[in-house]
Amino acid sequence: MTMTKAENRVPLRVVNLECTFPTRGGTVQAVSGISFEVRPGEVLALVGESGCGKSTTGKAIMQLPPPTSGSVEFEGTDLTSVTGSSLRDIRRRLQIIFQDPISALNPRRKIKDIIAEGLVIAGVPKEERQKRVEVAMRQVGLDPANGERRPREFSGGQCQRIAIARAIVVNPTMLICDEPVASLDVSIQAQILNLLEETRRTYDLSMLFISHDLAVVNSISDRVAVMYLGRIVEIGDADSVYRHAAHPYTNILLDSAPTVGDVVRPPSGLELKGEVPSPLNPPSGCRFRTRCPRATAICAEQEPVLQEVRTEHQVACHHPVVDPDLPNNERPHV
Amino acid sequence: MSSPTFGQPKIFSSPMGHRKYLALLGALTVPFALASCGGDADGDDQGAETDQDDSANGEDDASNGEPVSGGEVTQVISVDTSTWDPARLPNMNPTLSASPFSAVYGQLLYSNVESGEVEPGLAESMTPNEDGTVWELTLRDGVEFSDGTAFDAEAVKTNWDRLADPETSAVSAPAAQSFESEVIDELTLELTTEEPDFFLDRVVASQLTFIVSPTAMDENPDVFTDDPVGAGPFVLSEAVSGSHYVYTPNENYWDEGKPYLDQLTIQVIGDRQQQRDTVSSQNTDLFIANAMGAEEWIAGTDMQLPSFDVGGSRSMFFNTARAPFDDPRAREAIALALDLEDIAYANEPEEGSTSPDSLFAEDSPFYDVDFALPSQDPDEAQRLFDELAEEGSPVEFSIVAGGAGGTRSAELIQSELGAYENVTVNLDIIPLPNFEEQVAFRGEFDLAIRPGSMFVNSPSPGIDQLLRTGGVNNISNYSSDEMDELLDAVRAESEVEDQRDALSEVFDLYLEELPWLPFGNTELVVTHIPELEGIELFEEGTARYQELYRTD
Amino acid sequence: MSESSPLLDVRGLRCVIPTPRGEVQVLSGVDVSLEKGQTLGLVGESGSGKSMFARSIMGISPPHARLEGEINFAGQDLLTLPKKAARRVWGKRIGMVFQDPMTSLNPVVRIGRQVGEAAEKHLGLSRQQARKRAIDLLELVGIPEPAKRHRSYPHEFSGGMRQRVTIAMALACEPDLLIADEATTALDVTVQRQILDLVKSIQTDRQMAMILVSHDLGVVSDRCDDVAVMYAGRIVEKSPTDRLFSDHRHRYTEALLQAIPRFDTPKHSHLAAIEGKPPNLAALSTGCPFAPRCAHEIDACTEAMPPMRSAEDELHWFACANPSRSKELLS
Amino acid sequence: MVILRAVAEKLLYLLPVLLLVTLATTLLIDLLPGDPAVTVLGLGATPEQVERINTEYGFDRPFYERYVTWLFGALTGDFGNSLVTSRPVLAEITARLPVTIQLTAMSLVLAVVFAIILALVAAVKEGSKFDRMMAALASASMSVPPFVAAVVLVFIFALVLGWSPVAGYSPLRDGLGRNLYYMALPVITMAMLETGFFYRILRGDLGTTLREDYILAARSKGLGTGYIMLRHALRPSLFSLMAMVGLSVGRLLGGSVIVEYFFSIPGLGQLLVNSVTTLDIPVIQASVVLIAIFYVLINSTVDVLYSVVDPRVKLR
Repeated sequence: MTMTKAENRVPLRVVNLECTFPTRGGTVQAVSGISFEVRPGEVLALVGESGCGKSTTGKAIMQLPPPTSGSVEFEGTDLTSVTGSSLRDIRRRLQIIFQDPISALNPRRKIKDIIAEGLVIAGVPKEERQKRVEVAMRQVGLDPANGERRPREFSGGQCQRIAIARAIVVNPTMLICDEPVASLDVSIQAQILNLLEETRRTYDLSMLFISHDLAVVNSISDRVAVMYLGRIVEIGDADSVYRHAAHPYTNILLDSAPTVGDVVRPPSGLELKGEVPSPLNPPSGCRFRTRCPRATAICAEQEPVLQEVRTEHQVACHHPVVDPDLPNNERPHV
Repeated sequence: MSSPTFGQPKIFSSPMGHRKYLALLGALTVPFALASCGGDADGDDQGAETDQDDSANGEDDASNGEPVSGGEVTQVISVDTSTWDPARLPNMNPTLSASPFSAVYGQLLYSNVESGEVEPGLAESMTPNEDGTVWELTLRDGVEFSDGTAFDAEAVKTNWDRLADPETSAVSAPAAQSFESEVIDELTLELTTEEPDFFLDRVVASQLTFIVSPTAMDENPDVFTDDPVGAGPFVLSEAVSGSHYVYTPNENYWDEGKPYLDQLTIQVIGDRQQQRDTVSSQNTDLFIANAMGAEEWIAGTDMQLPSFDVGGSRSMFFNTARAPFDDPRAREAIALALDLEDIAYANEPEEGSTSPDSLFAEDSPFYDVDFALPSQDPDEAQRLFDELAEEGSPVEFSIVAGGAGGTRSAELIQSELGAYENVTVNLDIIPLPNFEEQVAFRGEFDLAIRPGSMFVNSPSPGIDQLLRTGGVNNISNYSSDEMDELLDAVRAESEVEDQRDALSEVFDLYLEELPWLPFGNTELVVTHIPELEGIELFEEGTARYQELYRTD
Repeated sequence: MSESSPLLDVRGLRCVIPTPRGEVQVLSGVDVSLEKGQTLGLVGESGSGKSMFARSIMGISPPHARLEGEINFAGQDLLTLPKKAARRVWGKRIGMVFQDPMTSLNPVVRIGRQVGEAAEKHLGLSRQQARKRAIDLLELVGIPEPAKRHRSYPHEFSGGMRQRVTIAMALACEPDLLIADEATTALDVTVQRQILDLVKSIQTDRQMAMILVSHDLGVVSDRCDDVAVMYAGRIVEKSPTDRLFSDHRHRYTEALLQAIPRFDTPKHSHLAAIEGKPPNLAALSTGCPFAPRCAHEIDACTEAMPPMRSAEDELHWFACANPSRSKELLS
Repeated sequence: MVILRAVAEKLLYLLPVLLLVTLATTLLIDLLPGDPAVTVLGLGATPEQVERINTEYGFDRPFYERYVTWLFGALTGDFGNSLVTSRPVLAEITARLPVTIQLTAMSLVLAVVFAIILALVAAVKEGSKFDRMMAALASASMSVPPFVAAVVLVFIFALVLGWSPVAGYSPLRDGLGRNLYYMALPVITMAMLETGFFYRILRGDLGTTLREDYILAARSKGLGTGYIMLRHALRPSLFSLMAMVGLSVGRLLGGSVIVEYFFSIPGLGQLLVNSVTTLDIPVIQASVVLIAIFYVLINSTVDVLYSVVDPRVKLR
């Protein structure tokens, strides 16, 4: 447990994570056996559209609720098998921030108590608690004088600051951010993204950043994993994925993102077909095949596995969009 | 004591608003319904009684013309009959089931509500022999049931035997079992009792008066549910159980030209407020009930309120079978300690009350029989309480009461006795349906306040059953050979004068013993529209339906 | 721009909502004019008044809101027009698509009915004809098997399909103006693109004018002729779309564009966030409402509300006392 | 058919409840104060007579024996005979049941219709004088128990105005007009309280519905207010009301006990009151069970009706 970063221990390793939920209509396969790791000091982004399982993955890592199967290894410990005080200790080092900051905070408690919560559990003495809460509040740009107030008196952006203060006050080593800026206005969004970046640097955190917004992801992450219907379809170095997206779905996603500013890649020209299939009964083979413009017979028969297309860049597709020799701007339309 | 003023005396009301109250009340009043001015003189009256109605009901607006045929009348009663079986009829109380029965079955004999005199009905006469052990019941000639079968001695005997049969579980079984009957001829029955009883005609008039067609009982399975067959003035044409009964004239009725009415409707209204509303809005032609403040009801209407003075009282009973009230001094002490008028007022605060100076109505031949309850004497009461305490048997008891009125009275008794030393009172307020069982059947009480009023208009069975050992109404569990002999003596007298003398001796002993204590009067209330004539009341208020007519 | 009367000409529109804590001026004098077939992008953060503006035009502002100014549509002022006459404009000549397709469709009414009812009312169609029209409209917006699915209820559709239904609903009477109020905000990006493309193509086909209301500059960037930026109940800058992105003058527009993460933003770089938070509309001070958050605030900013002025020509307007000169500086 | 099957299925689930209710009623005899035999025989009851009745009706047997006997009888439609009238209990009840059903149903319909009309009008005029007045009236009507309402209504309509009879009943076979003449006041009495409840719940839900986007969308289509209220606002606002209706059936059945007694209407409620006061155990037992079944049936129907009003609710 006392291993240092120098030993290059992988902070988080997820292997064959599977999450299913029984519903009236049948069993929903929210996450279907995904594996990835977050490296020391790295920000890994999980991107995808609603229902792809990215948030479920984040919660499953936190054991809220525990995954149906697979392992979640945090700093060498399998979270699915630990209980009691060691789980509490791990929880301290692994913190999560949610999308809706206002509802994630107990409205009846003072914010300084909310922030101190993790310290109380860790058994930190009162005076020290106070001090650390003040430091954390300053860190996230909140006036410690406001500690007596309650969440309702704060705006969404400020509540997200409180949530971040609550997370960092216990000196975590890793932060899971589940759509942390999705409900915020553009001007506030930039403030929070800056704060997260600053925090990451200050505390030398690893981060799992879950978001649907590709532009936001681009600004903060080192690597990106693209999810579709419970599976990772493409994972790799962010620049590589953004500039040389190999999976047709990633390409369409990037084409669709409304952006401002210079174009980093030409549109792929791929068009999405149909509707998202039901997670109750996902398609055989490649799950994207029902909507994929490049799908062929093999896609229905054989499930593609993640394969390296470039260094640090894997894709799970029988017909990836790959032409590594061409300059970025000259990739042919398919 | 606590209330400085009391309302108008004379008219009393009982908590009529609740049917359960009435059901109990009715059940309790069964044997008090009889009255007699004694002797055989009144038993064998001549024919129809229509010419007596003015004297019977004390009304001044009657008989200013000949009866007219036609018209419809609605009467409101307060409790549904539920059945047409005389065996199931709890009593003769008009507020219970007797009115619907009387219209369809008629009555063998009627006993006048005020005087207690027995008058002929479907029977022409009922006369005793010299010593009062054998009675002869003579039926009218040519009477038929509405199904055309003969109303004869055999039919009457069949009915009575059925009531006497333990299998029938009839309410009136004790009455039916009190004599042997024998058919002499088609129209004559002979009734034989073991002991002389010059009051047997009251028993018949009260409890054995409804005769059902035996043929119908044999052949018609619905005879007691919705198709009663009797020899009364009306037949039932529509029955909505729980709501109303519609009658049309019986084509076979023996008395030509009667009934006068084309239709009679008897409507059941259980809620007291609604009874009042019905009367004050003149939504009914006739309403008979047994005690309430009806004067207010009819204020501003032209409804009539003839006054009927009936006997009876509201009472409290001592349990003479166990301590402390097995000692007559304890009973006397209570009687002396309390202000009975206060208790009566608490029982029914709307109208106020006086303590009764007689248990009989003014028109009754027994009215002036000496009956003077001891007046309040706190010093003497305290002396008796002290005396009993010294002897080691202090007066400690609980009062069993039910219903609002009973509860109020019990509370007042408790508080009045609180002023005395050496007397301890607890209250035991119980639900009304329980009262009968706990008090009357099991005798588990010290002092019980009986809900509502009881009617008394005859020494027997009225007073008789209150005081005789094992008497149906002897709630006090009072048992005295001396008293039983005195009661036998009353029954054995054939002349009114002698009956009164014998009754005086009963009351003398009663006042010494005080097994129960009357504290308030009771009264029967009748309201009707001015156009309705021919109202005579019998028993506790059944009308002679064949005599009713409208003047408009 | 033709000098004949435009399709929509809003002048000095104010909207005041009384609240227990005083009156809130959610719109403080908005001027907008729109020609037939033109698309206007209306951009702003939450609380800027863009949705209230859209709703004011549609006559669905909150019950106690007080509207002042003029909303001239095809020469008629909707604010002074009798309600009955105005209703012949709403739904018939102006259609509106709402933000959330989950909530803007009645969950218990069949979609065919919801699509067809405006046509039934405004065009005097029979029930049968309205159904026929609804099916046609559903087909137009790309609902598969419309003849069957017009009998479905909203919950039987995915989010994207529902939004197509609401678009069909807004198009029922072939309106001259379509208002899309954050019409794609609740949708996934792939669906968003499909919907925006669909709307654009229909708009082009039918020569319909459109107001595209969004908080997302990216959404309006390549689909509008003009873009208006709103802040605190006012339009602070308005210009042809390409010019707004390349040559904006208002400091708020500038700050907004810098704050947005882009695909060309370097990793882990510091975003130019706008500090502070949007102003409280119930307690606006004199002067530019953006001044307290503005990095280029000068004295003039707080003295009075800077008037709208044109940049180079009549097409580009802004209201800033210390405007950026991005283009001039470059040149 | 789907609906029928759903109701049947719900009833199946409720079988244990019914068993429990019947069991409880069997225990009544031990729980109720008083001895039914003594009550029916009256004051002069002799121990022999009491014993005879107890043997005849099985009151002296242990409760599980009584229960099994009763249950088997009930399953074959034999609920025994009334202690008081000796008539078959089933006949007593079936004679009364239609009256109570009519009273309850009419009250319910009247309350629902009035509540809907008033709530729609008030919701359209949100914040108006009418709206505020209705809110006050609804609270008032909810706080007036039926027996008070009955007295007031009789005073106004029967005594002062003379429009209706004070009490009484006329069966349907004697003509609808006469029947309604008698039923009007009792129905209004029962409906008043419910109207208040229904109004309040519906007005609240309408208020919420009217803030929904789809109402804005409907308004933006230029549709008329009346059309929007009826077509778009009413149905989605009915869910809580429907749940209330199910509950109010229970309240109405309870209220019918008082109202039937007060107005002398020969329904099940009146029968139950009479039976309780006369300790007519067989009748009490059967009535309670019947009311329970009735209640369960209504609530199951309401559950099923959800799927009719709200297409999102799927019948399983």
